[in-house]
Amino acid sequence: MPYISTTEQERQEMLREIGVSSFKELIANIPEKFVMKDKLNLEPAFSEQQISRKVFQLTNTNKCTQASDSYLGAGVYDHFIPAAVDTIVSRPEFYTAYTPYQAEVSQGTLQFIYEYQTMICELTGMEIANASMYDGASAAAEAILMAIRSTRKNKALIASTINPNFKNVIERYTEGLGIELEFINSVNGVMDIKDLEAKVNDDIACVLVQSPNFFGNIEDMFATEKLTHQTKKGLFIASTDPIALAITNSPAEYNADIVIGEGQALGNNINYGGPLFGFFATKLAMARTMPGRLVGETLDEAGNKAYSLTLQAREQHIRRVKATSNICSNQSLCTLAATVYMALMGREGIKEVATQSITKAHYLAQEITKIEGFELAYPQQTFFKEFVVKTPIPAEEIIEKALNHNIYAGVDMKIFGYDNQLMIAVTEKKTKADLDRFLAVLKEVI
Amino acid sequence: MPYISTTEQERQEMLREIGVSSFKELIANIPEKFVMKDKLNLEPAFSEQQISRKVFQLTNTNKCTQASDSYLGAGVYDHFIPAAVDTIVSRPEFYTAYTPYQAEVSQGTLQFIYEYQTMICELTGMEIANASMYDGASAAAEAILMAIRSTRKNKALIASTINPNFKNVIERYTEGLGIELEFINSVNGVMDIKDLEAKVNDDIACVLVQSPNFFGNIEDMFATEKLTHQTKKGLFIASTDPIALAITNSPAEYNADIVIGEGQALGNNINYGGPLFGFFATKLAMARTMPGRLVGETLDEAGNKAYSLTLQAREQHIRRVKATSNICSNQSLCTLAATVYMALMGREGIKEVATQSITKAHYLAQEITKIEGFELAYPQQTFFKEFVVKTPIPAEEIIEKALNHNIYAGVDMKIFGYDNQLMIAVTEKKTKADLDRFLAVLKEVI
Amino acid sequence: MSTTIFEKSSQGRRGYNISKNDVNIELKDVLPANLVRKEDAKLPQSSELDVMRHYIELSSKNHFIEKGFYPLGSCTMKYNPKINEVVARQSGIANLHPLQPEETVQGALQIMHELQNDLAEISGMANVTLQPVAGAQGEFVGLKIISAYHQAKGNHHKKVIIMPDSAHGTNPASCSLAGFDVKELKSNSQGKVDVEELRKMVDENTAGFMLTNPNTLGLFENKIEEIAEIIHAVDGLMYMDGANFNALLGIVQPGKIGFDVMHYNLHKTFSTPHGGGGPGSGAVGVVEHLTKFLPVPMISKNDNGYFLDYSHEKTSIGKVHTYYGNFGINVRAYVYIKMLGAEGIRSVGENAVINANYLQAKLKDYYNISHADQYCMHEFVADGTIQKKKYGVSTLDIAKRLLDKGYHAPTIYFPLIISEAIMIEPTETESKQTLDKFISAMIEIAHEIETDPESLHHAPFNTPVRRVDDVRAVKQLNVRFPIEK
Amino acid sequence: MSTTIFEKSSQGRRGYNISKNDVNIELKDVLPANLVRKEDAKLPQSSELDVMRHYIELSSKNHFIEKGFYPLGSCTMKYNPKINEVVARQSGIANLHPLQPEETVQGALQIMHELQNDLAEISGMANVTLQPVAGAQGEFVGLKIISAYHQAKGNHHKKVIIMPDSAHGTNPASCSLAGFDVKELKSNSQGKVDVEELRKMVDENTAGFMLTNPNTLGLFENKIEEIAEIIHAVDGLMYMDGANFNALLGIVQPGKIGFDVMHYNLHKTFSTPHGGGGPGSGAVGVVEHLTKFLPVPMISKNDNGYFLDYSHEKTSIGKVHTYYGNFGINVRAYVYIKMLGAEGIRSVGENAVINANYLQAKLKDYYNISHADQYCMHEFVADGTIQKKKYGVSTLDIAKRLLDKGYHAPTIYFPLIISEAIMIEPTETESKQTLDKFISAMIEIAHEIETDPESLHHAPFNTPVRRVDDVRAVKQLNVRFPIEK
Ligand SMILES: Cc1ncc(COP(=O)(O)O)c(C=O)c1O
Ligand SMILES: Cc1ncc(COP(=O)(O)O)c(C=O)c1O
Repeated sequence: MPYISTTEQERQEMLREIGVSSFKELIANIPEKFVMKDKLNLEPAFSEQQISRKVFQLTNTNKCTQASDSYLGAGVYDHFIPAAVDTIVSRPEFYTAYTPYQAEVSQGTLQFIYEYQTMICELTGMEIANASMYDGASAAAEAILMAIRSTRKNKALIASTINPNFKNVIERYTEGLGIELEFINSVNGVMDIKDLEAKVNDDIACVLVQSPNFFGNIEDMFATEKLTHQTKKGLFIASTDPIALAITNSPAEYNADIVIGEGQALGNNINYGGPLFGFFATKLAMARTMPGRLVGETLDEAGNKAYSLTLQAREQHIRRVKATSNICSNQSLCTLAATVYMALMGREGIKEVATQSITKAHYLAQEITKIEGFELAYPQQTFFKEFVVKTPIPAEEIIEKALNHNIYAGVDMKIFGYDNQLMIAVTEKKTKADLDRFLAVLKEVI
Repeated sequence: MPYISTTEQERQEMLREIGVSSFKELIANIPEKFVMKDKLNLEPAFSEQQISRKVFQLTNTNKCTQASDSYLGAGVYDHFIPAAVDTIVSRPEFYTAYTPYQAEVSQGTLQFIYEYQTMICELTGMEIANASMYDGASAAAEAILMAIRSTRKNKALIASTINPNFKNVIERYTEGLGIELEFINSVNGVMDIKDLEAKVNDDIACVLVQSPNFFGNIEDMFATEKLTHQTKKGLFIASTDPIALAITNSPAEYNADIVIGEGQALGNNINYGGPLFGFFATKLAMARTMPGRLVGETLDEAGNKAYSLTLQAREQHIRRVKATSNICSNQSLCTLAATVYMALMGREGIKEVATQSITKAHYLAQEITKIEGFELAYPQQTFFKEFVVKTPIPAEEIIEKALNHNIYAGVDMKIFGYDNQLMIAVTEKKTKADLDRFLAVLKEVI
Repeated sequence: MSTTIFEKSSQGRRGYNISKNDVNIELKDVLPANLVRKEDAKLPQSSELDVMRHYIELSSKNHFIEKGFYPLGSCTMKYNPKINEVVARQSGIANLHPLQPEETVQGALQIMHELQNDLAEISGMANVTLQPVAGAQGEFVGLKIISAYHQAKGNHHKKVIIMPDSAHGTNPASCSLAGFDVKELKSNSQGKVDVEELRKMVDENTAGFMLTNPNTLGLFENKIEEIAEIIHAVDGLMYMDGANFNALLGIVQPGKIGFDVMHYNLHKTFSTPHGGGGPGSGAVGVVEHLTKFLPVPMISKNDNGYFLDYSHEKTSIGKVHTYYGNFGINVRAYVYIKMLGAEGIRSVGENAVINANYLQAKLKDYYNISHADQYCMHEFVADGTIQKKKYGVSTLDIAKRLLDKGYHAPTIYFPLIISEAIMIEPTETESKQTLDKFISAMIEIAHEIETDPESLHHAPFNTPVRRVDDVRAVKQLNVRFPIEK
Repeated sequence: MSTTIFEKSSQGRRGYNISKNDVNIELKDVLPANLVRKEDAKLPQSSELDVMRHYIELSSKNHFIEKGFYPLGSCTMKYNPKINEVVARQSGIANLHPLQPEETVQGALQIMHELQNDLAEISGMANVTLQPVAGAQGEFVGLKIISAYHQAKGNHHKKVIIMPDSAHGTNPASCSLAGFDVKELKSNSQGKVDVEELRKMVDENTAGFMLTNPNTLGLFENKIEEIAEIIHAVDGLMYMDGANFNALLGIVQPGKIGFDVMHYNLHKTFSTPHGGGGPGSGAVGVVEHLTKFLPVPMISKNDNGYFLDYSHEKTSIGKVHTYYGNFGINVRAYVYIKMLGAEGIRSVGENAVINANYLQAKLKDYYNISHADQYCMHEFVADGTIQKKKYGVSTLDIAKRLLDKGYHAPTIYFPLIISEAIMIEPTETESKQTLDKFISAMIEIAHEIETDPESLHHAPFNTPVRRVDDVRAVKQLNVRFPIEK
């Protein structure tokens, strides 16, 4: 049998040492009728070659984004990943290790998490960041739960311009806990500040706003902060894009209390939507109400610097029903990719990625609107790397036709309730030639 | 600049410490007119993304054998390579190390070479194997040179049934050294033993025979041995396929003196024909006349087992003009792949690979001959995994038409001087369904 | 300790090589000054070589499966076949966007569909969702399904989940998150569910029973039929925490022995790597009548091929992930199951159990094992009570000493019901030779404790760092490097 | 020392999982009994996990570029960019058969064609063959071309290649293999070619002059014009050993300063990995009039695309490789050159030279450097003569002590003309920080020698094994593990 090290002879020896004559005796304790009589109904075992071949053939029928020109985003972005990232991430030293509970033989994992936490603090301007959440959506949900916990209030205001999938997950995580969610209307593709002003009051635990929001538009975080912090204890939760943070206001500048977001854009493949990972940062004063793992620097018995998991008393394995979250395994290896990515990009590189993304997105937007029938859905707004256009024919048709040119034209906003709208994401990977070709195809297909 | 660690500021600091004010001063010694004035005429620098994309696009125009069904062989074979092989070979610990001259920090490389040498000894039945040659062809040439050296005779007999590319390389390596090569005729796809008998005499340094030979046929190595060793000092050099060795006579059984061959089939990709690697084994008594590197077991200062390069006095860096070869860098990493492959396959697995290759090849051969117009070129012979068929139309046409079905039908023997002949290689990777589909296509295209 | 990447930074050094911007637009024309970040994020500046050296150096400080034995109970640290990685890293898997038109991702959907079915078959469940990304999220989804079931019937009072006191911490925590109250049931003297106590505890408010089986002592809950009857009698549902499913592979199907919902830890049972703490995958299986509550989308198939199926959206508990869960991880489990087939799957279960019993048999003379009178399943819980009492050497000391001998420590101090617990799970991928060496190491430590107990308090001695002070880590909280410029 | 994979073998264990044979043919029916092997090759029997653990453990005992500085003179141990590896391991590169129809391998041929051209441009040569797989084979090809040139003119007496006494061992060895006699020229007091002595040595039998430039002392042979004149005057050809070409990148084109033939070490200058001793690539460039002698096939382009060009077969020296050389390695060099472009290439040359001079400047007060009065190029040769004389500490001792400090040793005892030679080449990929630390380590060692010379004889102390007895390795030759069953 593949991957079973024991040989038949060793198996017999072991049974003998255990003192039984057959495997059956070992499970005599299991009621007879529950022990399977028949073989499982599975396909016959594949050899290594057969399964490689099968998946190779299956995925050859996938038209992957590497072989095409993709403008799909909606929270999952195709930024360039240097080859060095995968070289590190695919080391068995990292990917076959468990959670670093035994610090003395886990310094590799612990130190990279400490570095990751530091980098997230730098990007967000926050004082403390955890080791990761499952994805941006669950990070958003956990941020709200944390706000509820620490303010002891049970209402959350949420901008309706956040990623609709985040909204779904937030609802899942908060329902049945006596938590009230209220959504702030949107106007012109951004949150309606007036509506926020109307809804904000001392009962709220928090206001959650995403910027750049789902449509790619940058929200007025300064105004939001003011309104939020005018309430008694209300916390301001910012959901954001880590790449955008390189050049746009840091959440520290607008005094957010908790900052979360989807981290995939930092060095992780798009992987058909998963694994993703959520980053989660806040102020030091709130450390003890945070969900998720944390790594801290400390000393070893010899007085040398060392790292270990810390503030574990918040966590499920110690706090159980009263834990700050049920999270145990998180998305550690994804944060390793992010850490290596940020280390490679560095201070300048990440700004370059952000700058190219925004300027290329604007070039495309500007040129698209020159095509008869296309216009920006939210021309008043400043957007980052993603934007919505109104289309002269149903977006679905454009998408279908562009596909014949091996282009994924973008997200059909119909699935989110907007007819004749296409949402287009542009990263630094696009060349002007790509964009011009896309423009030509758009002209052709309408 | 990519891959240059020094920043501009550090560069200036360093120039200052050296005591010059500019780089130019450092090369003042180079005649002015030889220092380039103009920039090199190269394409503008590619970013990492641009070059990945370019090569991805170029190689997408390659129809690789993974995406097709290939029957090409002729010395380079597509056996299955377990994923674990590449996982090891792509560790920087192995591939970014230099030749293990500093034994104390090269035990990883040294030990795997020692293990490789042992495995090659096991496969060939020989007593000593070197760390590798460039490829099977140069190994063959070096074997002849070694025979010449150790017998102090200067004539080599060579079966004309060897790989024609080996023949070319042997000629390159022996010309201008006063060495005479004589070729033994072939008959029915194997060496003509009678011709060998006629040509063999006390003047010869060696007889070199390949089995399975270029056409895939197994030669009579026992008879060859007898005739060779009847001469005074004449050495018997066997060139062979390492996979075939798993189930066919070991060279020890037929008392070869030197055994060489192409090792690629052991866990290495076909890589458009390179890197390949030559294995080289012989009897202990001849160790000091061997070319190539050798690793030996020894002790360290603390009395623990350790490995180091040994018998270096044979080599170019010590012996210079009188070295047993000019080889310095060899194909070390390829032998690592081979070592891991052999470790995974083990005693049973390698026999299974060989058995499946020979039986599947025979199934195909048997069925092909049932197609009108096809017949085996050498029906009298026992072949291993490769065989030649006579074709009813030019092989070139068959190859071209099969390609439309995404099949590489085999090698057109015309390039080696045989019209209307196709040489077909079959490995264990083929399924009966593959072979049947190939047969159907063959029927269709003629 | 290695210096941090921040300390290795040098102003102006570059580790990236990205294309020049070839569109003619200035940042200032598209990003108004008030939106521009005031001060750079001070990420380190390193060359690619710096970065590679740094993280490779860090990697050398980890224990990992391919370095040595990892007998971490409850975690099933089995070997992760290399082919899984190769297949999952292919561009056709790694570079698919979740919103690509379905006709362009048929291969991906087929893989998910087949995996759903295979997991269902292996567990005897009717249907499976691949959306939860970890065991704990699987629990959450399972509990949401239980909740949805009761809500659908209007049984709003069913708010209590019962679980044994040996339950894993995520179980109660997930209950809280899902809005349930938890009642803990004391295990009986055999380490199992006390059926009579359970009977007393159950009432009309009981929403369900959450059980790990084999339980966290590594023992099969053989009264499972009775237990299920008790729970089902009050219309409660039976939840199985499948963290220990490795023991049952091909031997027992949870769906056939009374469980209604279960989660799988694909990163335990189905060989996907742990990644130093994720990403894993916590798929959830349910019996037929709960299928309609599964998260959207499911992966289904019709005449046009595979598709993301939202048809049960109205009854579904909704989504717990931005997209479809950890697809990249699920692919690895898919490859693994396909390579094993029915016989391979069964063989995993059997050998996992044999390996554990072999260790138990060989260690019971040296360490107390409360339930050594029973055969265990895939793991067992020894403890350090004797060593603690006689020599003052704790389980923590024993664990740390094992690190010195090249082993990862077993899971310690869990389950909470065994004091000084040492929970050992060998998995089926380890050979007898490895087990024998581990046995010797454990015996050696037992002897060391008798001869020099004091030194054990200072173990480990040969690890990259010495014993780490985690109290200080809490008291002098330092969770980020202070970057100066 | 790790036990060998053979000692870990267990009868019947399997590390492979290959498909079942599905053709209905028995081995005995296709392989007559007399051809069947009598006794199995006793390869080890291991699980995949065993194999992974074993070779990963071995890997941890190596020094390698991404672990630390590798100042190995003459070897140009620069960083190997990761993108090279990723690109070269793609299926479209790795899974091409050399006899596929040309129309199916246009991409591969284009890569080779462009690389030929780029190497020619960088070196100022007219044409390049990629066929030789290592530097030494490049020398052999170059020498064969020189031979072919003379043969073609009927100058059969031209049998002598002259080279400096500082030449690398492969140079004379390759001459022997190519049928030339070697005359060694003593270097002058500046470590360079003694032009007057050369003039005397040259005669009508001189086939050519083989020179490493910068030479193996790291010094540019500035009399190159005169040298070339002398050699060309007798119709000899100028061969450049390009092992040190890194120093000249973008600065000097060998083809423009009098050289007629040169080989490149792509595994040195062009960042392809050394692989623990290969595979490398030893491409050869020639000036226009020697093009017709290059090995077949060349890669050419016509209206139909790229093709394997055998058109000069009659004049060609023929083939030295079974197929087209180390294609997989050449792809890596291709990627590297494309990423650098003209400015990057020049920058490599400049920074390699600056790094070397910086080290020389900082070390010359501590170690003797015979030619420290000159600026070096990419490397320089220090020596341990002072330490040897004063304290009895040899260069070998110094080298071994460096291993303790986390560095690979420099190249030692080469070139032969410097006693106790310590040849140091930093390459451009190392940062000032790394160089500064190395300088400190060298200075530390100089101090250690003064204070405790004896201990140096026993270095290294912290490496995976202690100083290895290579005399014993020769005397008690053990080159294979004795497998018993
Ligand atoms: C019994 C048990 N249940 C649940 C979990 C939680 O799984 P995860 O870490 O994937 O969330 C674990 C993990 O250790 C476990 O052992
Ligand atoms: C100066 C010089 N020439 C030639 C060679 C031989 O190159 P290879 O090892 O690639 O055969 C070397 C390698 O060390 C060298 O340093």
